[in-house]
Order: sequence, then C-alpha cells, then structure tokens
Amino acid sequence: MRGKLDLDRAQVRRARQLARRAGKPVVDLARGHTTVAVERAVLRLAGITGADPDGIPWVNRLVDAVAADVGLGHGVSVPVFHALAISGAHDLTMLAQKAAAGSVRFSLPSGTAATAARRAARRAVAAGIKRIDRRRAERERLVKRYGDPRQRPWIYLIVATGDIYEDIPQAQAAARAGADVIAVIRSTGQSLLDYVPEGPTREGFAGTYATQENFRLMRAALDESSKELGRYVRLTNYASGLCMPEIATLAGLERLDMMLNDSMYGILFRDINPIRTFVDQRFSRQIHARAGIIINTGEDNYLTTADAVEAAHTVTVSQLLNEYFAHEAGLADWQLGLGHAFEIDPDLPESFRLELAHALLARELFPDAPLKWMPPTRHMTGDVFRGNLLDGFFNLVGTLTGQGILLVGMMTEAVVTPWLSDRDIALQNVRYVLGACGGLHEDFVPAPGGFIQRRAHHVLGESIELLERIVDDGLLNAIADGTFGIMKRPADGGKGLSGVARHEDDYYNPATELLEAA
Amino acid sequence: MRGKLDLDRAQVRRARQLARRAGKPVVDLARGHTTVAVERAVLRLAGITGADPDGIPWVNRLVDAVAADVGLGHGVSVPVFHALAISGAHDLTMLAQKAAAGSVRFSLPSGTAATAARRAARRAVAAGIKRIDRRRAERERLVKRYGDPRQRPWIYLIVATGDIYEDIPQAQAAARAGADVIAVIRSTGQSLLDYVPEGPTREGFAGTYATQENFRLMRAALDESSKELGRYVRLTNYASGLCMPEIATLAGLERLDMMLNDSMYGILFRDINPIRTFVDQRFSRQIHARAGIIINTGEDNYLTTADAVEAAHTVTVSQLLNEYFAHEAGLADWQLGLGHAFEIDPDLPESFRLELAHALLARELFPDAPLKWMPPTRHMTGDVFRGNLLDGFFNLVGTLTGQGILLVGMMTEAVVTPWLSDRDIALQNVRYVLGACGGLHEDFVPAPGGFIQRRAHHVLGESIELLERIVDDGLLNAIADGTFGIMKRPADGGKGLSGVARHEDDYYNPATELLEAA
Amino acid sequence: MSTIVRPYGDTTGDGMVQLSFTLPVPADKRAEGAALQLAGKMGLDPAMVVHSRAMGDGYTFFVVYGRVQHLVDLGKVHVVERDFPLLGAREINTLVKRRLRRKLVVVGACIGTDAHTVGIDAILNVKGIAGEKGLEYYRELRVVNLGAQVSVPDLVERARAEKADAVLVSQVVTQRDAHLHNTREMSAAFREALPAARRPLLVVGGPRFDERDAAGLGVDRIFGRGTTPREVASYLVHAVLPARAVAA
Amino acid sequence: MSTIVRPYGDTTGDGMVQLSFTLPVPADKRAEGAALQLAGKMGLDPAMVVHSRAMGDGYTFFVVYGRVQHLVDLGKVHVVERDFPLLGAREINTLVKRRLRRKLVVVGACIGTDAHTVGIDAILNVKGIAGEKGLEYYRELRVVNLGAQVSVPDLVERARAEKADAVLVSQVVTQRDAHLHNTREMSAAFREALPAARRPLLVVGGPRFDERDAAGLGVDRIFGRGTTPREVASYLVHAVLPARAVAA
Ligand code: B12
Ligand code: B12
Ligand SMILES: Cc1ncc(COP(=O)(O)O)c(C=O)c1O
Ligand SMILES: Cc1ncc(COP(=O)(O)O)c(C=O)c1O
Repeated sequence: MRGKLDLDRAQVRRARQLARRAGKPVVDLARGHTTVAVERAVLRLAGITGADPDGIPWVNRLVDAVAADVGLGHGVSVPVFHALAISGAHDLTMLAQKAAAGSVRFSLPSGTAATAARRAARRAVAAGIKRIDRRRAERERLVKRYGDPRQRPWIYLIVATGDIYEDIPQAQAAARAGADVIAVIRSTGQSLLDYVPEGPTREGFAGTYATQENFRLMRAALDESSKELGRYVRLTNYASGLCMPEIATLAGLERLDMMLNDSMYGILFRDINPIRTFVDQRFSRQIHARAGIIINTGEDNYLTTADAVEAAHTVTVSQLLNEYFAHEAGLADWQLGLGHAFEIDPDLPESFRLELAHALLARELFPDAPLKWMPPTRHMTGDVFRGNLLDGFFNLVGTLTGQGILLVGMMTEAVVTPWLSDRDIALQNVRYVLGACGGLHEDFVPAPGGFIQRRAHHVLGESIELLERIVDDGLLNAIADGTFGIMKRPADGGKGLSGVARHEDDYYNPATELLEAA
Repeated sequence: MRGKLDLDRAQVRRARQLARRAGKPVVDLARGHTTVAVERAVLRLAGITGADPDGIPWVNRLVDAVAADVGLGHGVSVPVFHALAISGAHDLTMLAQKAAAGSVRFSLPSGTAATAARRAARRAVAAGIKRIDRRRAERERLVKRYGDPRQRPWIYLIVATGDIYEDIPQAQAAARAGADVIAVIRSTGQSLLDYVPEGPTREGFAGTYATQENFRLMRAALDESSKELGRYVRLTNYASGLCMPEIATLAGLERLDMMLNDSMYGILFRDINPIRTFVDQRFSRQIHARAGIIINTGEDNYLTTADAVEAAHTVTVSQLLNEYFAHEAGLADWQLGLGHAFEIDPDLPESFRLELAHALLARELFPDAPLKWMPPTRHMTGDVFRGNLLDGFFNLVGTLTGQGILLVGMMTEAVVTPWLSDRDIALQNVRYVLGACGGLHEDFVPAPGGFIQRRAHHVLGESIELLERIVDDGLLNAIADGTFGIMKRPADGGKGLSGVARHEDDYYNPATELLEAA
Repeated sequence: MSTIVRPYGDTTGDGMVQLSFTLPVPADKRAEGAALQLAGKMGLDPAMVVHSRAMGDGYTFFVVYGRVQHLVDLGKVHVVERDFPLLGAREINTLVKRRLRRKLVVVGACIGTDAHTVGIDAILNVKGIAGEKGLEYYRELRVVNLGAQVSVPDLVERARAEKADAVLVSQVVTQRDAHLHNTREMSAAFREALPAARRPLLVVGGPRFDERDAAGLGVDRIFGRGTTPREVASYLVHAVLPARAVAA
Repeated sequence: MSTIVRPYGDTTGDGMVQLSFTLPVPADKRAEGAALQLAGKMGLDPAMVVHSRAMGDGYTFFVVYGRVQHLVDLGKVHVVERDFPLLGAREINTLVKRRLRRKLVVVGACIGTDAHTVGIDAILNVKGIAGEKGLEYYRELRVVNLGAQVSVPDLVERARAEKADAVLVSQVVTQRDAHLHNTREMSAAFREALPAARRPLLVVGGPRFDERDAAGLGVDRIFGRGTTPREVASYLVHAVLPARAVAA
C-alpha cells in the first residue's frame, strides 16, 4: 500500500542509504574507543555494587584506580579480574575498597594470567547479562499475563517530584487514571554527574535521581499497579548524560521497559563531548537491544530551540540517523521510539495541517517503529486554558496519524513540573480525544497533491539535501555547525572528553563480545 | 456534486415534501387567526410608541381597549383608525391615552367610513414598512462599506449582563476581539411578558430586556465598532415569547441583523400555546423576510432535554419544518440560520464522528442556508479546563463541515453567564481552530460507506419515518406527544391562548396585506 | 492522623493553587502589581503571575499560581451530612403507608422566571436520573409537578389546595443571586400564608446552592449538584413522617 | 478616578474570581466543605464549588468560583517601574564609547544545573527576540556567553578574568525554589570574592522571578517574563555608566 502521503519509494530508499553513509564513520569511531562509563557499565554487569561513604560508587573508584595505573585503553576487565585473582578480594566491591585504600595496584597480565583474567571477566559479565535476559523474560511473562494497553498510542506520563516517595503514589495514581507508561524525570543536574548516585533519593530538582534503588522501587510499585489494573504498566527513565551505558545496564537489571536514549541529545543539550557520546551510545544501545527495552529518541528537543517549520527536516534526518545507529547496535524496529513533536507556532495559518504532514511523514517513513509523539512545549504559555486546548489538538494528531507512544501534554507546561491534577486533566483530555475520534483516521485522507502531501514531500526533499551535505562534510562537522537545534558543538569540546580512550590493540571488553555474539 | 455524504436525492426530496405536508395545516391555521401581539405589531408599524406611567406600552392599552369593545377578530386597524379619525386625537399614542382614560370607545365602521379607516391604516402601516425598508437598505450600504467577515463561519458571541450599559462595552470588546455577531441575551422572564418593556434597562436576570431603546443603543454602539474595525458587526436578539411579532417589528425598525425565531421553541420551552405561537411566528417571519433579517432557529434546544443521538432525527425534522414555514413566510435561503448543536455525550465512543455526521447532514440538506452551529452545553460541567477542550472540538466540527454561524462556546457554560474573560478565552479558541485547521476540510473525506455516511443516512431515514407519522397524526398532536425535546405541549394548553382570535369575515390587517403583496 | 491539610500541587504540604481573574485596569506593570497585591491578600505567598492578557483597553486577565499560606482544618469543616437513612423504594412506600396512612403529597416547581426544569424533572419524573427512578415512581407519593416559571402566589395556592406535605422548588439561574431572592420570597410567602403547623416542608434544590444555607433562606433543606431522587425521597419520609405521623 | 478596584466577572465591582486546587482528602462532602473552608479563608464569599473530582483514593481536585471580598488599592501597588530611559542601539553605543571609553563587558550564564539557555541567548545572541537584536549586536558591548550549567565558582572566576562590568545570570527551573537558592549563592559568592567597588553589576532573569525581590536576593536587578534585549542594554548603560564613568 502506498500510504496517505504517496511518498516516492526511491526517495525513501535514498534517504536511508545516505543516513547509513553519514553514520558509518561515527560507528567506526565508536568501535575504536572506550569510555570510563562503558568500562563502569561492564563492571556493573560483572556484579560490582555500592558506594563509598561520600556516595561515590565503588565502580567509579575502581575504574579511576585502574585508569591511573594502566590507562583505560586496554579496557578495565583484564586488569581488574587479574587483580581480583591475585589480591584475595572476595568480589569486585571489596577489590574497589582495597584499591581506594591504596592496597591494590593494577597491571596488565600476559600469557595464561591474561587468559584467566579474560575468562573470569567474561564469566562474571555473562552472569550479569543473564540477569538481564531473565528480566526480559519476566517482562514478556508479565505482559502476557496482564496484557498490553488496549489502544494505540500508548499513554505516556511524566512524574517529576524529585522525591521517589512522592513519585511512587503519583505514578500509581497516573497508572490507575490510564497511563500505560510512566517516565520518572531526572533531576536537572544528573546528566553531568560522572557517577550514578546510590540508593533511594528525595532531593532532586525538577526530577528524581536515576538510581538502581529508585528503579527497583518504582518498578515494584508499577508491578503492583499492573496486577491491580490487569494491564502491564511500563516504566521509563533516561539513559543519557555522562553515565548513559551504566544507566542502560541498571535499567536492564531492574526491568525498565523504555529508556530515553538519543544519539545526539547529550551533545546538543548537555554539551557533552560528541566522541564520548557516540561511544557511550553504541554500548548503551547494545544493552537495550539485549534487554528488550524500547528506546525513545529526542528529536522533539530540536524544535524547542529551532523553528518547527524551518527545521522540520532536521527531525527527519536525525530520525534516520537514530534508526541507523540503532539497527547497527542490534535494536529491532519495534524498539525504535523515534521522537518528534507538535511544536509549530499555533498562530501560523494551517499549523495543524503542517503538524499532520510532519507526523504522517514520520509514520510512513518508519512504519514499524513505535513513534513517540511529543506535545507542545515551546508555544505553551501560562494561559493554562489555551494550553489544554493545544494539547487536545496534539492528541488529535496522535490518533489521526497512528503514533505509537503519546507523551501526554500538560496545561501547566510553561509553569511547573506537572501537578497531580495536571496529569488528571491531561489524561481526561487524551481519553476524550482517543475515544471520540478513535476511528477518525479512516476519514482523514490528505487531498492528493494537496497541502499535506506537498508539505511532506518537501520536508523529505530537504532531508535528503541535508543528508547529502552531511555525507560530504561529516556528521561531526555538521554537529559543530549547529545543524541540529542550532546548537554548535565542536568534536573536541564539551564535557567528558577526558573519560574517552582509544582502544589499545589488546583492548578487551567481555560485554561487547557477548552482546555482539548474540 | 454529490457531497461528502452521498445522500440519496430522492430521499431528500421526499423529506421536503413530507415537511410541506406536515406544515401546511398549521399555516392554514395561522392564516385564519390573529393574536394580540400581531395586532400590536401592526399598530407599532403604524407609529404608536411610549408607555403609561406603570411601564405598560400604550399599544397594549389600545389593543386591550379595542378587544374589550369589539373583540380582536376583525383586526384592530379599522376600529383604531376609525376612532382616530373621529376622536380628534393627533396620533395613535394620544388615542391610546384617551382610550385608557375611558374617553374613547371603539366600533366597527361600515361603508365609506370603513374604507377611509382602512386606507388610513394602510397608509400609516406602509410608512412603518418603509422605515424597515430604509433600515434594510442602510444595512446593505454599511455591509458594502465595511465588508462582511472574512471567514466562515461567522463568529457569534453572547452578551448577558442584564444591564445594557455593561452590555455595550462588553459587546464592543467582543467585536474588537473578533466577534462578527453579537447576541444580547434576554432576561429570564421576558418571554412570558405580554408586553414589550420600554426604554433602556439595567435590571435583567441572566440577560437584558429586549426594548426598542436597548436595540437602538446597542446597534449604534456596534455601528461605531463596525467603523472602527472595518467590518460590519451584526446584532441579534430574540423574536420569541408572547411578543414575538412586535419584537420582530422593533428589530426591523432598529436594524437588527439576525433574530432567534423558531417555529416551536416558545411552545416547547416556554409553554406558550401552540396556536398563539404559530400565528405569531408567521407574522414575525414575514417581517423578518421584509427586513432582510436572518432568522436563527432553535433545534439545538431539543438536545438539552432529549438525547443527542437518539433524538438526532428530531433536529432534522424540525429544520425541515422550519425551512418550510420560513419559505412560506417569504424568507429566502440565505436568511435561514437553521440551528443544530454539538451535544452528544463526550464519553460516547466515536462521539466526534457522530457529531461530524450530524453536522454534515444538516450542511448537505440545506446547502444554501447559513446554518447556526451551537456549542456543547448539556455535557459541560464545572471543569472549565475540559470545557475549553470540548469547545475546541466543537469549533473543529464547525470548520470541517462548513457551518455558517458559530455560536462561540464558553468554558463556564455550566457555571455562569459568560464573563468578559470567558469570551476572550473562547475567541482565542475559535481563532486557533479556524486558523490552524481552516483548510482541513479538504482532507476530511468520510470513508465511502463508512461510519459517518452510514450514520447520516440512518438519521435521514429516521427523519422521513417521523415525518410520515407527523403527516398522519398532525403536527399539533406530535407536539402534544412530546416528539420534540420530550416536551409534551397540547394544543389547548400553555400561556397566551386568550390572546388568540379567529378571523372574522371582515378581518383586516394592512401589514399582512402589504407584506404578502411584495 | 492530622486534621490539618494544605492544598497539594505535587508534594505534600506545598500549598499550591491556581487562580484566574480579570482586573479593570489596562495591561501594564501596574496591573501585574495589582494582581500580585490581590493574590497576596488572598494568602498566596509567593505568588507568580504566569499569564496576563489585555482585553480591550481597560481590562487585564491574569493567571496566577502560588503557595497559599492558609491551613485547612478538617476538624472544623462544616458540612450538611446526611442525617437520615438512605432507604429503598419499597421501604419508603411501606413507611408512608404504615405511618402516614395516606399518600404523601409533593408539589414541585421551578419558581420565578426560571425555566430550567431538567433538574426538578430528574427528581420528580419516573425517568429519574443516574439510574434512579424519580419520585413519581414511588407508589405512596403523590407528585404534582407544576413545571416552569411558576409564580410564588400560585405555588402557595396550589400547595394549599393539594394539601402538600412537601414543596420542592428548583432554582438554576443564579445571576445576581436570583436563586437566593426567589427562595427567600417563597419561604416568606409560605410563612405568611400558613400557620407553622400546616406549613409544608420546604425543600429547594439546584446546582449552585450552598447546602449549609437552609436556615438563612428559611427552608428546611437544600439539595445541590448531583442530587439523586432516592436521597430526596429518603429525606422526605424522614422529615415528614416522625413529626406528622402522630398528628395524622 | 478611584484607585480601588475589584476583580471583574461581568459587572463592575462583582469581585468574581476562579480558583482551582487539590486537597489531599478523599472526595466526599467533607472534602467539599474543606474546599469551601479554604475558599473562605482566601476571602471568597460566597464561594461555589462548581466541580470536584476524585483523583485516586486520597485526593480531590476542585474548581471554585466566587466573589472575593478583598479590594485592590492601585495606589498601593508596588512595582519595579523602568527608572531609566529606553535607548536605541546607536545611542547606547555612543554613550558607552563617550563615557566609558572602552567596551562594556558583559558575562552571561545559566548557573547551577539549569540548562535552559533559550532565555539568556535571546538576550545575548545577535539573533535576539521579538524583533530586537541581542547584546552581541551592540558594537560597544563585549559579550561573553558561558552557556549552561555553569558553576558559581567558575562564573566568579571568569567574571574576574574578563573584568566584567555586568554579570547576567538566567534561571528558569524554579521547582523547590531552585532559582532563588542559586541566585543567593551567586550573589554571596561575588560579595565574598570581590570588594564592593570592583564587584560587577549583578543581573538575574527568568520567567518566574518576582522583579521586586532584587534586594532580598542580593542582586542589582531582576528581569522577568518577556524581557527584551533593548531593555537590558538600556539598563546596563544606565546602571554601569553614571557611577563608573567618573572612575573610569
Ligand atoms: C438545559 C439548559 C437550558 C434549557 C432548559 C430546558 C429545560 N426544560 O430545563 C434551555 C435551552 C431552555 C435553557 C434556556 C436558558 N438558559 Co439554560 N441551561 C441549560 C444547561 C445547558 C443545563 C441545565 C441542566 O439541565 N442540567 C442538568 C440537571 C439534571 O442538573 P441540575 O439542574 O443541576 O439539577 C440537579 C441538581 O441541581 C438537583 N436539583 C435541581 N433542582 C432541584 C430541585 C429540588 C427540589 C431538588 C431536591 C434537587 C434539585 O438535582 C438535579 C439532579 O441531580 C445549563 C448549563 C449547564 N451545563 O449546566 C444552562 C444554564 C443553566 N442556563 C442558563 C441561562 C442563563 C439560560 C437562559 C436564561 C438564557 C437566556 N437568557 O436565554 C435561558 C432561559 C431559561 C429561563 N428562563 O430560565 C445559565 C444560568 C447562569 C446562571 N448561573 O445564572 C446556564 C448555567 C448556562 C450559562 N452558563 O449561561 N437552558
Ligand atoms: C525549551 C525548554 C527546554 C529545552 C531547553 C533548550 C535550551 N537550550 O534552552 C530542553 C528540551 C533541553 C529542556 C529540558 C528540560 N526542561 Co525545559 N523547558 C523548555 C520550555 C519548553 C521553554 C523554555 C524557553 O525556551 N522559553 C523561551 C524563552 C525565550 O523564555 P524565558 O526563558 O522565559 O526567557 C525570557 C525571560 O524570562 C527573560 N530572561 C530569561 N533569562 C534571563 C536572564 C537575564 C539576565 C535577563 C535579563 C533576562 C532573562 O528574557 C527572556 C526573553 O524574553 C519550558 C516550558 C515553557 N513553555 O516555558 C520548559 C521548562 C522550563 N523545562 C522544565 C524542565 C523541568 C526541564 C527539565 C529539567 C526536565 C527534565 N528533568 O529532564 C529538562 C532539563 C533541563 C535542565 N537541566 O535545566 C520546566 C521547569 C519547571 C520549573 N518551573 O521548575 C518547564 C517550565 C517545563 C515544565 N513545565 O516542566 N527544556
Ligand atoms: C532524548 C533525551 N534524553 C535525555 C533527556 C533528559 O535530560 P537529562 O539527560 O539531562 O536528564 C531528554 C529530555 O527530555 C531527552 O529528550
Ligand atoms: C430559538 C430560541 N428562541 C428564544 C430563545 C430565548 O429564550 P426567551 O425567549 O425566553 O428569551 C432561545 C434560547 O436559547 C432560542 O433558542
């Protein structure tokens, strides 16, 4: 079937080819580097837990100690498991404590010692991956038992009190009120922390820290809700920032179901170094692929800094790149929650038809992906009455164009992080629109050659042009030039570059090995 | 062109024929009767003005005196103009004063005296009709000068403070904010008053009294606004209740542009006697036809007492009857603001598509009428956030189905008569929807044989069945049975029956004569 | 458990509320300051004007968010609790039959110029509301529904003629406190026309009444938003029977 | 003209306002009573609960309409009026050149963990906002935009290094009063690091600040919602030049 937009298949194919060509050099770069975060993720898979009295996780202390002694370029697995073997420490956590106390030093073994260390590392990491596999199987069981949401799009709601113990009842209330997916927003500062905080937390700003314990508490609470409601309620968090690979790992271990995980968000909106990001990205996506986690990409963010009409094609280009990177890392189409958003200035004539054109374009370019449709934010104001109206039309585009995941917009977008009542009002809005207009897509037939088709074709054309330029100049240069979200991020700038190392010849990473073998 | 609903033309023709057959006996009834209100309207055309110290208009005193002396069945024109000739009163107003003082008596002249009285009456009434004609020409001039609204539907806003001096600035503010039509709602009690209050008024409940002076003040204010805005702003009031014909006349004299004027509203919702209503109706519509006034019918009201899905066909039947009565009274299609409303329970699945089906049915049955599309009221609650959302979807139906006049819904529908800010919020809502979705009707193509078409065909079928029953039983019996709005109104019940009289053989009404001659 | 609570935005005790209003002043800094002054007087501290919009030349609309400093003392909440048992139709009929030994007569109307009959019809007509049948459905009640726009003298006259045990009045239009004026006029008329012993039970209802105002309005009971017929019927047997059953 | 006004619903002096909030109590009559109690404390009389809705087991959301009894005294409104002339780009450049005789140095940043740069960029970047160019466009201003998530020590250090005349700080996230804490921390750090005479002018901005709080937060000026670059530039020449032009 040709779809409602009558897209040219040859053009679509060409766009995908260009995205592959634009992304390939970056994948090669990622394959040749590691980062402190990747190495910490590996050790987390291998079983290290806990934090020092200052709250710095032992895994950080351990990786820092290894890096100080032998550098990062060989991977930490071999030196760590070698030290574990010879130090007499019971486990990695104890080893980290000793290292912190200065009573262990790290070195690169050779010969059988090296082989033994590799084998031990691989065994330990395999156990971690096994746990992830079990969590995935558990999810599949629970989904079978309780069932998936009855409708598409899935209803996705944000919780953001900063306090996990306030978040939990709010999340449960939201689930009861109809949410299919709960996202716990992170505290503003977390993405730039180069470690993952520990334990349950109550002091976030505009969001709650992502910690393994918070993940566990919230997943357990939502398991209760799933049981109560007879519908598996999904949990989302953010695999982004300087600890992206570790958080992905913790998500896999605690059976989170979706993760925000964009290939460029950290670069553009957190000023994290591009190389660091791409290396961390690839590893975290391999974990997500294994864990059966759906990723959510962040193209919506571009439209908060760039104009949603002018920059519509940058969203498409980024979706194509995110798709390529995701496939390369082993993710299947059903795991690609590619992002896009309802951010056109509502005062623009025909803005709603433009939104429809953009949303349909994404739908038809990625027919098998559970697209994530994001609500208006930029043009939301303190006029909450108008806000609820705009959110209604956003919901309408969602159902008319068959989006997969609907992030529910809040009338207080411009005012506060969502209140309990905001969510309730927003969910009523969604329910009304999905209920009243659920079948309307049958009657929505963009006029052949009309405004909507023309707009979609135009955006696809612009996307191809932009991809051609990126293929010529290189993606890193395009990012440096402000192509996405008007944010200029040179490849040698940004935070976290010091945590990147080029692979030495003997670089060894049992996790990558296992994940890529699958 | 076949329209979006693919209606069966033969069915549509049949529906119209049935409506004519159902309405005809009632028209015959109206042609054979007069009422106090019709006679007062005639005298108002003939120039009587003013009220006694208790506020009772002289025209009431005069008609009552005539009725007391010679009855109503001959019409008041001849006895009045005969008395005027022999009493030495300067004008009708003075005559009324004398009559009230008991110093004049009325009789039925014969021979040349009768001929002279008729001629005098006809001359006086003709002068009144001439004034109406001048007002119509004036409107046409002003519309030419300032222009019609740039968009369809026209935006229709209600003002209802109860105080004409608060109404005026509010109406002007509304016009500035985008209203094309201003309706001044009437005080709750007025429809049951058997006289028209005089002068400017400040003490209405939930509306402002309809008086000639209030009409004049508001029209003058809106003329100012029209000039300021470069767009002719229309004014609406209510030709309904016990004084319907007089108010229609005053509207013609003061250049109101639209009037609420339904053939059955007074019967059903004010418990006014059916015969009284149909007689008053016919006369008032003849005036409206002459004055170039657009009438607004009240089918929307049925859906506040009956269920909007179950009773959808009663709206269609009533529209067909209103159309027949209107044509019979001389109104042209462009003057038929037939009413219908967005009143389906929003919790009903596919409610929005049902609304679309009903609204399109009306559109395609009456392609040349400026349909009046009424907002949700019954299912509005104190949840004003949800209210604004529903109003947005109501607006969307309005633009998708090409409605002529959009009565703007208010988020506070269930709470208060509109506040200044409610109107502003509501107008922003309208502007957003019409601006963002103005061209969307091109892409709205009900699936052939799909939900919307099937629903429309079904309602048309039910309408034909109901019309057949009405033709068999008689319209008055149907009304007595609660066919419309579940209100049961027997032909011999209700208010105002005592003001109805059967025509005597010599009944004379110069106004009808002049209006029907045209 | 503490009986002191505060409004809840997203954290226990945060006290957050939303507020909107119009001030009759042109939109400028002074207007925003005026809005903050009002919010302050209402107890918002801090208060944020998150939206302001000029309406015409002389008016400005505001949306304000903020923390309200007042505490809500649940212990001091004054409500009209249902102080009678909620009965089924059968019980009600039996009670009337046994204790009144005749039908209980109910006269209903919308008074004044109010023509909103849907509410009183929901209480009186067989059809009822919210799945409950209306009072006409109760075999032992005799219901006389006078409909809309009934004048107070007509109502009193008819109540007397029908020997009404209870008069049920609906008032929906509230602009300029029409519902309060009409109710007061009605109760005064009954007081004037009939000695206390023969006066029917006076009940008013409508979506905007405050149920706590019965005494002030001179009526026996007020029913608000979302009332159901069974509540009313139960109240009637409770209020009419004990006192009068003896006399009857 | 009277300087006393009241909120306006649809009639002068009616005092009508709209209010919504959640109470952490189950939805029942007591909850409605609690809502009315709060509305009463806020000065609404009469108050009508026009909507209530249970959210989960323990919370109820209310919409309340009513007449607020407070008066707004326009004479006592406290606003931060613009107490400096609004200048054009050319005038500003000329003034700086003539009176400062060097470029005026502006250092800007989002501090703390706040990463919302759109607002400060709107003020600083050439592109500007609302049709006005940003400060970078002014030839005689030297703008150093440090971007997002700048720590306070880094900001102080950089301001010192650049010999900043003015430091412009943006704060958008307000949950738990983050913006107030960060601003206080920032102003304290500058006070500690530099003697009063060498301390740059401290300016903060963001959509949720109350412009009247400058003194309390230890800064020289606050700019709120909808600020434009020209206002800021005009303020800078006004506040930096007179005092310092002499010293320079
Ligand atoms: C339906 C309706 C109409 C219909 C009425 C049909 C009819 N036969 O009743 C029509 C279209 C005719 C109409 C006309 C007008 N209406 Co009207 N109408 C409404 C509407 C949409 C719904 C009311 C309703 O039926 N609610 C459903 C019933 C079941 O609820 P209820 O009345 O609250 O009753 C329940 C309880 O309150 C209680 N109850 C009520 N009465 C009693 C009595 C007793 C004894 C007891 C025990 C309990 C009880 O029990 C009921 C069941 O739970 C409301 C808006 C809204 N959404 O609320 C406006 C509304 C009530 N109307 C309004 C107005 C102003 C008018 C007009 C005056 C406008 C005009 N100037 O032309 C006219 C004239 C009417 C008049 N003279 O009174 C205003 C009133 C504003 C105010 N607060 O003062 C409203 C709020 C709309 C608005 N925002 O402007 N209206
Ligand atoms: C765009 C945006 C983003 C973008 C930011 C991109 C960027 N590079 O800036 C992205 C998508 C990255 C983002 C992320 C987040 N955001 Co955000 N975001 C917004 C949004 C939609 C618009 C803000 C904006 O750009 N406004 C336009 C500018 C021009 O206006 P302005 O900032 O008010 O600036 C004007 C004036 O205030 C003033 N001004 C501002 N600063 C200064 C400084 C000086 C010196 C002067 C003189 C004047 C001045 O002048 C400006 C021009 O007039 C708002 C919602 C909304 N509609 O307001 C949420 C919002 C600000 N974000 C919010 C949140 C919570 C976040 C997150 C923390 C969520 C999370 N936990 O993941 C993240 C993390 C960000 C972080 N660490 O700070 C909340 C803040 C809630 C609160 N009140 O505390 C909001 C209100 C949304 C919400 N309701 O939840 N966000
Ligand atoms: C793709 C993506 N990742 C991450 C985040 C969250 O930001 P942070 O990593 O700062 O928590 C967002 C915010 O919306 C996002 O869109
Ligand atoms: C057709 C029609 N006529 C009249 C009215 C107004 O009622 P009244 O005549 O009581 O002023 C309405 C109310 O909406 C109406 O729809």
